Amino acid sequence: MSVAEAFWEGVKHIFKKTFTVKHPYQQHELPDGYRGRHLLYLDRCTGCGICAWICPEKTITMVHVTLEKTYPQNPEKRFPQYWYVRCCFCHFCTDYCPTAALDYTKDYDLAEYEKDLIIWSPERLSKVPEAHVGYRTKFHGWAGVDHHLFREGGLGE
Amino acid sequence: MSTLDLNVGPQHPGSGHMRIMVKTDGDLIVEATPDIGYVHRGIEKIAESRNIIKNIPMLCRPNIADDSHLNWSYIKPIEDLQGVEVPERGRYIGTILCEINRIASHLYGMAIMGGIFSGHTTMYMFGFGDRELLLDLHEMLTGARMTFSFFVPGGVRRDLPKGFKEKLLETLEYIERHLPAIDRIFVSNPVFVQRTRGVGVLRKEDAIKLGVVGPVLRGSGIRCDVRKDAPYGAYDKVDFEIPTFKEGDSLSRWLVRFEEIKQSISILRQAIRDIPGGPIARKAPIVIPTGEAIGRIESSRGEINHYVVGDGGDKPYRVKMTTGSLKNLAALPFLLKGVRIGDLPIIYGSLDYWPVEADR
Amino acid sequence: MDAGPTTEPKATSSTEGLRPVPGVWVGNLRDIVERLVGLPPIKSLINWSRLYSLWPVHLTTACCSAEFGAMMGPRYDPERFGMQAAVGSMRQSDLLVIEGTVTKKMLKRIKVVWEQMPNPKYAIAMGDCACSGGLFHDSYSIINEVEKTIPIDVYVPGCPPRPEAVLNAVIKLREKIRREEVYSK
Amino acid sequence: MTISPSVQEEHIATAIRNELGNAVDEVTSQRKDRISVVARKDTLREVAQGLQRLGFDHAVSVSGVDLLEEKKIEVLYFLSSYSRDDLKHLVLSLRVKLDRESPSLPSLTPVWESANLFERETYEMFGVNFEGHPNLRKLLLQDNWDGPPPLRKDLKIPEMG
Repeated sequence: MSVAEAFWEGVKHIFKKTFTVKHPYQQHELPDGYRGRHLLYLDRCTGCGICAWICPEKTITMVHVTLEKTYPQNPEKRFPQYWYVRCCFCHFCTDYCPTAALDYTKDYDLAEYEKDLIIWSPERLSKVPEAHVGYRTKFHGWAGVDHHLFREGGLGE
Repeated sequence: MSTLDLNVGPQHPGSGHMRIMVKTDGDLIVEATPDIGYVHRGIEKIAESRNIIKNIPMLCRPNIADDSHLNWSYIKPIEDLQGVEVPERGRYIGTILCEINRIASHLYGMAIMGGIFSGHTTMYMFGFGDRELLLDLHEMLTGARMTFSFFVPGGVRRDLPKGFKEKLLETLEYIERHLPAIDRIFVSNPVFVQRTRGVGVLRKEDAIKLGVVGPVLRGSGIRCDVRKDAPYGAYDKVDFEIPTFKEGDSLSRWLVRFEEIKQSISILRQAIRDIPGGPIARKAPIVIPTGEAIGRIESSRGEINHYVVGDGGDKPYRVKMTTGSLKNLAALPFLLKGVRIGDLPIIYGSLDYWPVEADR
Repeated sequence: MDAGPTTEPKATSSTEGLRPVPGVWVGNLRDIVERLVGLPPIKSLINWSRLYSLWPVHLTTACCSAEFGAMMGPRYDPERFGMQAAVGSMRQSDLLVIEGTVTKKMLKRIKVVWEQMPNPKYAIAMGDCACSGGLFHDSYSIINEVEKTIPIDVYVPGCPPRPEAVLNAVIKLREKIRREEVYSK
Repeated sequence: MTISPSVQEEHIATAIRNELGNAVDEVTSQRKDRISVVARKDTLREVAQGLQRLGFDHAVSVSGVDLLEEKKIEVLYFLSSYSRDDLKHLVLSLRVKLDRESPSLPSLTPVWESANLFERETYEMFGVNFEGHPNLRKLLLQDNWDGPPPLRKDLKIPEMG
């Protein structure tokens, strides 16, 4: 008898709404603050290297870029460069950034045919993806003063 | 009497990457020897070379389905050594995350056991489908599906986002509504029950002797749960029960997980109702003082202990992690002795063994 | 034993074998077949059928298998791309997804699985650990560069990657297959 | 937060002292729910049997610590109880210090079956020889491992800030 019940339960699910997201055509909606790839604000980054220090996997190297534009807060033009095959998306770099120059994005599609193409230069990181809200700035405050990891962590003292 | 040696794994149609060397006599298993270490990554060694913040993502990776428990279990002894007390709200948020994670992990375990090891694809789809909704809650709260790195010394990283409470209650209501369907299809389905009832019986004395933990222990009738025995987080403020079953067979281990999901839903409802205001984290230094501490956390696969030794620097001198899967592995050769080879997948699945967690 | 046509030594001059000799078929049959299936309509037909039969081996090397399982689950459902749920036998599969860390102990087994798979076969490195060692890159027991053993077609970073990211990698791999020669592998 | 030990821990510590007498060197409780028992190599088996009589029925974990400065290796058995309700909240650490060059101690697997896998792990990670262990083989490392035991401080891996 309970076999029939089980069978009936399965049959009922045929008529329910489809759960599948047809991925390349439909996107599953991600919440604000999703920890995808990083976004670098070139006009805020001072090149201090705290992100490279806190990174658990040596994802970040500080590089000098050859951009025409000058950045008053960063005269040496020293910016982080991410090698994403190492990144574990813990985003400690974003939380520890004292000037909120890094931010979360909802961009997770990083697959490539070659390993070397997954190196993200500062210019590539600074491209703002669509539907970006600026989570770090919005919720953790400008210049990182609002974030406890920096304010109350051992780093500030 | 001639026996046949069989190699199950490390590449096998089930889930996981461990090898069981099985000696069979006809259909009966004479002896089974698990061979583990295929995912041994030496994280206890690496942990000695990185500072305590950098260790957080790595020390959670052994069990990504259970990330928050591993994370908390590593942070707790460090907080004990530093003398930092987590604010009330931080502890509540931790409890909420851990309980969502426990439901997700139990659904995963049930889906793997029902779906892959006993061949009921529907359970796989039910388990993974419902789990996605819980992973959405993870995403909303922490920003990641499975690997949160959410606990830091002194508290948690993010506050509850806007609209989280409503979404949580909505999801819980859905899960609660869907549990009877799982019950009808599996728990009271004679096809499934006959494959699991009386298979792989672990009696109470043997469970104590082998030192198993978690649902395996409670499936053998021992009422033991770190959340009750040595409460952490907000577990001393919420009201819940520890489901136990006397039989000790594969079905009762499955049922413990099923009942624990119901308890977790009740815990979550109480926690989200009672959550106080205030800060989510306190100031914590980035050094680990001289001394040693051991933390206890009840994860969904059993008790987890991190033993941390500090020498006053920012790196731990020694981190030892003991996980539920390695303890439950001790029961596997015991349970497999004398059963039929067809019952091997069911028994293996009922332990909810996560190889990475055992190998570290 | 024969893993595929390419493992056999090719005829020294394939064009000679195809030269029409009145009344007699002279030459290596394999060359003729190779020439024939290389023609655009047949080639695209074969590649199209390969596109929809990417069956992965069930080889879990580490924890990324949890997300691979989620991809096989109801929300993402890769059977829309002809990707069947992971099969136990590598003789029937075309795709090896390396799901996470490859330890020195596991590498031998992966090699065995890879060699047992029939041609054409493809490999996706899923997760940081499979791509570069990831969080455990300075460990004493893991392999940082798995591509030295197995030729990797697509790298998917992430720890673990989202199921969508893996699906995107599969779509990238399908684009690669669509363009490739039939006997390139 | 260092919560000072309560009366209950002191009570249990006294019970252990009474039960074991001179076999243990030291019984202390520095933190809530934690008791530390320091034993010697020659009396270890005796101490273990005494603790089992008191109700500590399974090993939670077995760990080793390489004390490079003291030239010692410390082996710790973490014990707890399933069968006695008043001991469930406790974790007792039974510790013994060994010579670093050739560490060996009597195995406690005959006393606690649950220590089996952990002792094997400690054997391969620290090179500690457990005398009388039923099955002292490698557990996790690859078959052709030829370096020093990995968790000893002799094995160096790249340091990171």
